[in-house]
Amino acid sequence: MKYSIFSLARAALSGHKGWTRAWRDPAPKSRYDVVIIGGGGHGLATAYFLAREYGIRNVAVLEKGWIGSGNAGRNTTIIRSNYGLPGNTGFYELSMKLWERMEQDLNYNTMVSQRGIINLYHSDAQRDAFARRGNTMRINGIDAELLDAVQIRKELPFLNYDNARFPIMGGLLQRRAGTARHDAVVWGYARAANEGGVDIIQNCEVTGFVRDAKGKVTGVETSRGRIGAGKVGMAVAGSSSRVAAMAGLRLPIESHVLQAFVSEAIKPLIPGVITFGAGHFYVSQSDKGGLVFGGDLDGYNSYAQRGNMPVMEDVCEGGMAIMPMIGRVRMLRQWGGIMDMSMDGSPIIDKTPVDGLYLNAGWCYGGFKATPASGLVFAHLLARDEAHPEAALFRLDRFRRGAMIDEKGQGAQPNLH
Amino acid sequence: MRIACPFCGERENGEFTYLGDAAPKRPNFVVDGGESPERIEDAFYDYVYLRDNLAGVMREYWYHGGGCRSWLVAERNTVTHEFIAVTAAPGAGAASAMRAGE
Amino acid sequence: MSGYSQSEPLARTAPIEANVRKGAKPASQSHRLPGDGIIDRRSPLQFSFDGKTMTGFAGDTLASALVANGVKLVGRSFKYHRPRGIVTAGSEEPSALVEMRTGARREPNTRATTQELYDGLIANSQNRWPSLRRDLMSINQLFAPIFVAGFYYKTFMWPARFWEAIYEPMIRRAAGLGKSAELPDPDHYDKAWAHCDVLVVGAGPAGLSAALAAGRAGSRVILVEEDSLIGGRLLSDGGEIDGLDAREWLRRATRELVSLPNVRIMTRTALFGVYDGGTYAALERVSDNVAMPDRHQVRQRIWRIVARRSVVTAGAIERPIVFSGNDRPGVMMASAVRTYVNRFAALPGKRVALFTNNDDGWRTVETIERAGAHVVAVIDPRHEVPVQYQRLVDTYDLRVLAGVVSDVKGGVDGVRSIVVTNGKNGLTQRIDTDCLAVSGGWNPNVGLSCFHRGKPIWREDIAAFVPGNAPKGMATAGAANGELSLGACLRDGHSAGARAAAECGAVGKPGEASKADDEAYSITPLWHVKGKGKAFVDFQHDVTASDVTLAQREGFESVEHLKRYTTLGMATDQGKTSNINGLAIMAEASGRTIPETGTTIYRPPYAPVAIGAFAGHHRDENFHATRLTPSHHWAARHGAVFVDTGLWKRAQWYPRAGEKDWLESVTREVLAVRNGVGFCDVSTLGKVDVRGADAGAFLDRVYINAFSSLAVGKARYGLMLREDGIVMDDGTTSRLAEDHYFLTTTTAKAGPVMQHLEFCRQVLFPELDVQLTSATDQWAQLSIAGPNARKLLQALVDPSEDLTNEGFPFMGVREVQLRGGVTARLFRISFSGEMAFEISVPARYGAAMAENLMIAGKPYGVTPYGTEALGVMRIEKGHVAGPELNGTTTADDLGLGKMMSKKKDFIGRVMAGREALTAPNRQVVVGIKPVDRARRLRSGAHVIPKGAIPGPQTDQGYVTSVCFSPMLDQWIGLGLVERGRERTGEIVGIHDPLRTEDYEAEICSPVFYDPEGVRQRG
Amino acid sequence: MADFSWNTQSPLERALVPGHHGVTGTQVGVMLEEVRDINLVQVMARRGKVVETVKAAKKVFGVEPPSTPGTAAGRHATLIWSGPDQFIAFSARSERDHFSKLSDAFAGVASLSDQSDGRCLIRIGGPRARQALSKFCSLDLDDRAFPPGAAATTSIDHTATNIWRGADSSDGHAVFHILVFTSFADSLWHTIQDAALEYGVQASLAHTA
Ligand SMILES: Cc1cc2nc3c(=O)[nH]c(=O)nc-3n(C[C@H](O)[C@H](O)[C@H](O)COP(=O)(O)OP(=O)(O)OC[C@H]3O[C@@H](n4cnc5c(N)ncnc54)[C@H](O)[C@@H]3O)c2cc1C
Ligand SMILES: NC(=O)c1ccc[n+]([C@@H]2O[C@H](COP(=O)([O-])OP(=O)(O)OC[C@H]3O[C@@H](n4cnc5c(N)ncnc54)[C@H](O)[C@@H]3O)[C@@H](O)[C@H]2O)c1
Ligand SMILES: Cc1cc2nc3c(=O)[nH]c(=O)nc-3n(C[C@H](O)[C@H](O)[C@H](O)COP(=O)(O)O)c2cc1C
Ligand SMILES: [Zn+2]
Repeated sequence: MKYSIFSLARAALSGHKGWTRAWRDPAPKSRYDVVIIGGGGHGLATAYFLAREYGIRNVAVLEKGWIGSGNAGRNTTIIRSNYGLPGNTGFYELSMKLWERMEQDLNYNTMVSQRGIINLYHSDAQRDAFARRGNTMRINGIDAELLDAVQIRKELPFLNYDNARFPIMGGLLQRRAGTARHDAVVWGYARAANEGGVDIIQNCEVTGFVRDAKGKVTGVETSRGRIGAGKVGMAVAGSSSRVAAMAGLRLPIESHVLQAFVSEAIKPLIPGVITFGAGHFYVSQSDKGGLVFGGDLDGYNSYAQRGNMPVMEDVCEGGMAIMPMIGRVRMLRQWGGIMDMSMDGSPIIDKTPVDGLYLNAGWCYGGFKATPASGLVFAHLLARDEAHPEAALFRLDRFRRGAMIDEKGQGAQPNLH
Repeated sequence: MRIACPFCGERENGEFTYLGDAAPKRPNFVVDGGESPERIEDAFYDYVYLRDNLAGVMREYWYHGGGCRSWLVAERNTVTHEFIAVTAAPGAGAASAMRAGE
Repeated sequence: MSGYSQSEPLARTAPIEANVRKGAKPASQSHRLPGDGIIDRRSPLQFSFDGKTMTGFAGDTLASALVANGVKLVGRSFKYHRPRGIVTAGSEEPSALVEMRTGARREPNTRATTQELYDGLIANSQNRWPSLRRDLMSINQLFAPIFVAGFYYKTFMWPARFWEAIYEPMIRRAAGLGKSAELPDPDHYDKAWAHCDVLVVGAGPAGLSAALAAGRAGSRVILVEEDSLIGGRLLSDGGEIDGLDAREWLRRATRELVSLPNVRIMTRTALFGVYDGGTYAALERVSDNVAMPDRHQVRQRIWRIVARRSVVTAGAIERPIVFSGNDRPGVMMASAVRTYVNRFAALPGKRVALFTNNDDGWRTVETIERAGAHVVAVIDPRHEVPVQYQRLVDTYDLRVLAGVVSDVKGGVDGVRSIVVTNGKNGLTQRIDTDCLAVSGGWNPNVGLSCFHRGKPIWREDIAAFVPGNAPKGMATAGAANGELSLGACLRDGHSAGARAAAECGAVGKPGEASKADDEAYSITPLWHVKGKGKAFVDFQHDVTASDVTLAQREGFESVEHLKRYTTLGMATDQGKTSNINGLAIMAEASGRTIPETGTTIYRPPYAPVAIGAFAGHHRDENFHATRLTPSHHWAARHGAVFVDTGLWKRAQWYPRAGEKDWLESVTREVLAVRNGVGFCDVSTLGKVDVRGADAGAFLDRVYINAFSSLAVGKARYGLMLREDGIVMDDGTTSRLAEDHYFLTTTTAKAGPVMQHLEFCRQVLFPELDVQLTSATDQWAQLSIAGPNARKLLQALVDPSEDLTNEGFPFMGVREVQLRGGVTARLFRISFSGEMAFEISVPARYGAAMAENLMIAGKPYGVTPYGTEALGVMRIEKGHVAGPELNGTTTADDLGLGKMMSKKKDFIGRVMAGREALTAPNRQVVVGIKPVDRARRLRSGAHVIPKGAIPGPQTDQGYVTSVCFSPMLDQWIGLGLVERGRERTGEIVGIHDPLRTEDYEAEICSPVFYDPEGVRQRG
Repeated sequence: MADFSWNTQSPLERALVPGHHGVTGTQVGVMLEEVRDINLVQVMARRGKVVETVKAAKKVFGVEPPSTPGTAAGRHATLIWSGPDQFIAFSARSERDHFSKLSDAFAGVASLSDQSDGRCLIRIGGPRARQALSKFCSLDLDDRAFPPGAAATTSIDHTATNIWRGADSSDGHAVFHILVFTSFADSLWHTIQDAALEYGVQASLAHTA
């Protein structure tokens, strides 16, 4: 059913009785050409692109809970392509371009809102690092502006310029960045993949791999029985190590909890996305009016999907350091997601040493913005057995070779990325 | 989270910093020890990069930097955040210690 | 740092609360009862709501005062802007949200039901325009047929660019309820710690019993209660305990608790979070009950309570029933009706109808009738009057209808009548009423017990969820545990309190539980009365029963999908009154049971908490601590401009009168050093005492170069790698004695390096005898540089000290005596490239040292210089620093590869050898100077081949550090450039699109000045 | 030849304003003092030399250093636990002479590091001291958990400190000592004073005897 204001008006006349499922609820078939594990944004986008771009329609997405129940359902929805290292810049810009046409591609309003992101800087050294990054972006055809103290005041007059512990000196602005309605992205891809013939199977947890005599993966064991597969792609984000372990693989990944917070809904207060450069705080305002904000990882390995108090305090301290007008705004909800933090802070999209098993992992706290491009390049890899040109550096063996993509320069300590 | 430092007692986790899995052991590299550079690099690659990333009880390094400056080895459940035991690293304090892991 | 003087930030706001016009004649309290309530009639208070002045009494909440004044309409809903009134009397309130206070203290979405009244209170309704009564946005209701769940996702897609330009701003303006302040919050907050054995949450009968039992047993008890009074439902429903009237019992219990020194009672304190290891978080509303906090007092305080056990006795929340028109002002929870009448002596309606599916609702009858008002009908779908209430039917000549309320009629001012449908024959009748009291049953307050992802358990007999696997150390009791009778609550609380105390090792006697009747309770679940009209599940977010079934039809069957698709339970009340109804309707629609359908995840905070409270003291300039150097105040007196370096404040430069900009000052400072002598405080460098028999062997393993071979009395530059082969830090380390080294780190990395060294010592190499102590703060360290450095020093040291090249060679270190009897450590090391020393004295002498250097150097025009000049000189000398040590560079990238010893293992050695880290095309450190000498070079500009078109393929590196070099009289810089060392002399393009600059530059040696190092060797 | 004077400067030179701060009332809630002229030596046993270190300490100070968090009053110094197999010997600066032989006494058995200038000592007393402390110190300072003589290393404002409880004041109130890094002292003083303003603060300067 095509969605539009007209179909909506028509449906209203019949009391909205006519709407049907946005995606089917099929029983699993015994075999698929491609099985994707993980019904998050990446898994569903991969299935969508397999069907639409690569003509592979006998595809299943297996999700252990409800689709979007992982990080796709609990992130702070920031999309941007302000990366500085080769490998990242091109890939995230590809993603940005796909965001820009997502609603039309999917016939689903995912509320992509290019409200801009400003990364504040508070020292000359930070300004220089942003200048390097912004120039990289421009060289790669990505929009970027470096704002100085005067310009930043004009853009964000409400920040603390009087008595901030770390003075606000300027910011790196990407106007095309912004936010998108995260759940809608999941539902939009699910609906479009479903239309392309993909089976979306919820409450179906993968519990093991089926392998032939040569070790090739030929299917998966699930809570709903064995399902055969020509190829299996993993897109399980925070569960990457656990699923990989079922195939005997160890990954350069640790799982960490990242929290996010939302305030009560208030009338429009802040324009776009703002990140504090001398503390851990970033914020945007949702369409519903809540300030959606977050900060640093809790810092220790965790699969608990919930956070603790110190980081919440740290984040609010950051907020009150630069934006003391939010003091009386109340925090409404605090939650946590499990990040698959890679050893250099960048993703891995590659074949694995196990024949037939493909890996899409290591998204850290930044994989939401990657959703469309991740789906496209992973579909490419699954369909063609070779890396998409924009994902050519996201190799699993890069750590062995020393070819890390380390934007923050923190090295092999995931909780610092 | 509260961590029971074997020296200081139970403390707020803000006093500690986390390093990660205590299972990987630094390979013993002897100059001209006869091993191929490839193999040594493999061993270090394993040590520096690969992790079991357990969901469940894991042994891990914590540093009581906000307190007694001891490195600790904690057994903690990564699913419930519950600490099962916390002990001192072999070289915390002055007791004669063997090389770690030996 | 100013410390905070309270008067200063407070001055930011006008004295707004005084605006309530004292002269205007306030409305009379038309609905105030003569009865006894818990209000202080001797303390009348004036307040204003939407500009209208009214009065109430001390002890009122804003909501009870509004009820007393006959106000029904208090707000508008989120989506349809439907008129809304007061629904509850507690923190679960979904509808009566107001904007409190004004100006910088304006505070959106405050629940009128928890806001205590104070004299001069100003509140305004929100989410309406132009006025609450005539809200133009209520035309949204006309579009309600279209504005169903999920309509956004299906529309607003065309034309694409209209989303950001038109649709989204429109939606945003319509959404969002209240307006927050747009000025810095003038109030202060703090955070504190508390410790106890047993934490009791909620001071109703169950909580009081628990606290008494644990307190008597001798445990350290903290009892927190979010209300301003303790008592819980006793304050509203009364009853008889131990033969006493409930209020009398309350007084007795309170007296006993207060008499126990081991019990601490905290009112106005809501527990909002349960964290790991027995840490709980609570918010104390210290000053929200007054117009503004007293001087030196905070508005709110967050408590982190560390408790070995907790007993959650947070009560239960009464739930609504979903039927058409159930959101009209005047439709109120039955328990809230009783609270307003009994506790606040305020009458929500004079002709009250009661709609209940359970026995508890029936209590309302007596309350209303005794208050002198009238119950016009009791509608109970169960067809039978509960036996224990049979007598009421006769006493009050009650009209009891077996059926359901199927519609509510009325206007913005609330209910005028209800339509009752007979449960047997389906016939309807209309009953006039001004208040409909509703009870759909009780939901135990399971939230706190589920914050560790526990799942509540369904109990059929009370048709509600009760706590399941609560967090470790937590027990639940009373209504929160599904015990609904007073007697059971008292017993349950007592035994939970006693058990918790025993588990904490208390040996005292917990005494007896107080006794009360176990009133009968039965319920027949009724979730939804099907009918036409809009029947609301989530009042605040306007989620209707048909939204729930629509979501089901579209496949959003999981409760979590339901929540996200319809926003059910996502409002400021987090669905405290709506979630269970919503999931019950979903269960029915999808043919599952309620427990199969399950609840959504419960998350903290239990009730919303101000962001300011979480920050506490750590806001504005107190965000992080500040570190000061020993010469800080001296530098300030000499006019220094300071810069933040991590937590440190460092002198950046010392402007002099007449200098037009920083560059002029910095250039003067550099020239003063290069031509004479200057000094700079470098105390911020990390300093570590490394001692022990194996100190040398230890350093050999952490540095790439050798230190065991360093002679006593000598210093050496060292480079440290991370285990992944990337450079971590650098610095000079001196050997002061056979078993004593003095190691320095960069300012930025002092902490991480110390932690790393301790890791090496305690974990990797525990067999080595080495001890580490941070000495950073012990020493004031000053760098003295310039051709006259030695002359200056000569004047300062004891005449017996030999500072000649022979007596004190380059890289020499030793203790020296200063004139006046102070002993110092002197290091002959140079960062500036000049003949230079670093001198260390105990920190207390730091300021005196600076002053004495001025005195000793006067003949040579000594000049204090800051970090900026330091930076210029290091760039002129090609020394790498932070911008080059950026966490991705190897020793070889920095031109220091030769330092890597081949003779030993050291941290990072093996991984530094990986192919991509040793590839010939890596970006390495070079010098860069613009071809046009007048050009300013900027950091962050990129390097491309001369004449190339900028693009990913031609991007070959970037400029890392720049300065204006007074010696070369032009801007110069360091950069990381592909194959840079092979390209000396090559002209490249500098591409800086951010600053729209493109020009040419020459790649050169990074050492711009005195490449042979003649000057530093003196 | 010019004259050089070596006036010493406290890190609280500016922050400490003697006198009354905050709420004025009949009673001062918190007494806040900087204790100047202190002498501190960090003593860390060498590998395998714990017993010898204890012996040497006993010889010099007449008491064994505490082996768990706590303090021990010895000859010329109080020994304060500061970590496993290490302690701080704290005394008045006037006792410094007694320390000159320290390196001989511990030669080969412990590593010493002079920290007299590395830390600043702040003393907090008065009837509301605990309440003020509870705002920035996460320890349980209740009598049962932290009696006189107790000591701990803990972080305040994200920086490591040593805190110990001395003898109660003559009017029966607990007195807490906090050693903070010199460079943090100014900042921390403000934090402490701000925390105590609502109780009324008397700020003053003291010297070790
Ligand atoms: C608090 C927070 C804030 C964030 N903010 C941002 C942001 O602002 N911008 C941004 O770009 N990124 C952000 N992220 C990161 C982003 O959400 C993730 O990187 C991204 O969602 C990961 O991809 P995904 O959507 O496919 O993962 P998920 O949604 O986690 O999908 C993985 C799915 O796999 C399923 N699964 C796991 N194991 C199995 C199994 N054995 N069998 C079947 N199914 C299984 C899971 O249930 C899950 O649904 C944030 C993350 C968090 C937690
Ligand atoms: N028969 C019934 O249907 C029925 C139903 C519910 C309640 N009741 C009656 O209500 C009473 C229940 O007693 P109780 O003690 O279990 O509950 P209560 O409701 O009397 O007391 C709970 C207290 O906890 C406080 N509270 C809630 N959440 C809090 C938080 N997060 N932080 C701090 N305080 C919080 C509330 O303000 C309240 O004062 C009994 O008298 C019982 O008979 C009866
Ligand atoms: C952008 C964004 C906006 C949100 N807005 C709200 C909100 O207005 N109300 C609310 O209750 N939760 C809101 N949430 C939080 C969700 O309720 C939920 O907590 C989060 O998605 C994580 O899921 P979980 O709590 O079910 O694990 C929001 C989340 C995000 C990512
Ligand atoms: Zn410790």
